[in-house]
Amino acid sequence: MNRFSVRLFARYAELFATDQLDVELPAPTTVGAMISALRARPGGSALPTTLLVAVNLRQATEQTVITPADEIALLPPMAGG
Amino acid sequence: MNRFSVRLFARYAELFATDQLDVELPAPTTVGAMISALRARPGGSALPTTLLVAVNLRQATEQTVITPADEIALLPPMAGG
Amino acid sequence: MTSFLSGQTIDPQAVAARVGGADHGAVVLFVGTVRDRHNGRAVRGLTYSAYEPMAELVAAHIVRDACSQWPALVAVEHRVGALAVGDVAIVVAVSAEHRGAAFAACEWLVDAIKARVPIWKRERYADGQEAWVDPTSFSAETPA
Amino acid sequence: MTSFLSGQTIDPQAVAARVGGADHGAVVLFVGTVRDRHNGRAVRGLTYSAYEPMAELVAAHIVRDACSQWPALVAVEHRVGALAVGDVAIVVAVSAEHRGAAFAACEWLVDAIKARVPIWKRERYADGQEAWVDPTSFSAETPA
Repeated sequence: MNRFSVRLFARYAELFATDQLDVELPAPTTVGAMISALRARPGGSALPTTLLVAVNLRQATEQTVITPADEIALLPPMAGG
Repeated sequence: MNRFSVRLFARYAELFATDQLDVELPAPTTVGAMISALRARPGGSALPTTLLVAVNLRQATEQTVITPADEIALLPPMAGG
Repeated sequence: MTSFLSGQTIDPQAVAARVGGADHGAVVLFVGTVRDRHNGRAVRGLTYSAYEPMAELVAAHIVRDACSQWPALVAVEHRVGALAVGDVAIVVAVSAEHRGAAFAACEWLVDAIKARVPIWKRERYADGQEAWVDPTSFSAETPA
Repeated sequence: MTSFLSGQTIDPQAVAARVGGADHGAVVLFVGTVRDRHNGRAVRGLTYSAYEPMAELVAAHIVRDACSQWPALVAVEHRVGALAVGDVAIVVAVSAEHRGAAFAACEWLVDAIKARVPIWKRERYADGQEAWVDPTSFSAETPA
């Protein structure tokens, strides 16, 4: 098992009461597996069914492969402007 | 016969070498009759086939009836902005 | 009402300051300036002339028309006189609750002003010639 | 390159000054400000937060994308931090040879920034409550 860090913002940071969450998963893994792990955490059941995830500042899909060196972020619906 | 004054602007003022032209016509008359009289004046043959005329600051048609008291203006194609 | 035609340099920010408000989240500002070329010819500057009382009346009608189509605040100014390249020719400022109305009204206003307000433009070219600009024709430009 | 996010008051004129030129006859400026109400609730202010490095990257991509679609110059700024009603949230300035491209690019840029840049907005209401704004939902606003 390896430690992945996930950055959290706005409403998601509130849900988990932190702006960064560590998740233990076998590496390499996928964004989809990471999301499943997050949903099982306290607060995670309130996440919406569709989630936006960025890997290394770029939008990822559930199939995107991630390693512990990647910068992973869970992004609430954008509300700029 | 009555004297009608026509204001001229931009290229039309150049055509007739004046910014105001007096035309003698029986009153009341129409914008169409006024235009015919203008076409017969020196410089008038260079006027385009379609002419924009304002009567009392509002766009008129060839059928608009005019009297010597009206402010009549011959407007080249607009080129603001 | 502030007049539409201005014989002095137009300050876009001053026009923009005439719109907006706490319930308006969007301001769209259009600034039209004198370009250094037109139809491939190098332009030095131009002179706008207007049938002034009619231009004010038509501009006021256009503004009223825009405000009946969109829930918006509108401010418009158009320069007359001699302008150099880069000088501001026209400013249209629109504010609205949301951006859709502000964009639509601003673009409509610019189009309507160009099409309907009795203003004429005489361009001065780098080669010393001059011509009245006729947007309805490709050939009506008569070198002076 | 000037950064997209700004922690200080944005001056729309300074953003507009970054576009234009002698061959550009049209500048379109969009200024988005904080409204005093949202979905019928009285708003006191709001706080923008961002995933900053990604916001800068996405904004730069959006600007490059706009400049490949339209022959235009573009400048964009977005505020982060605490804003009051009337404060400037976003400024998009576009210049082009002609107004059609400037209007189209400016409206496209505002839409793209709102949809794609990772920025979030927490509103403060007159009744003392607060909520994250979720443009994708009518019900996701959770009072604090």
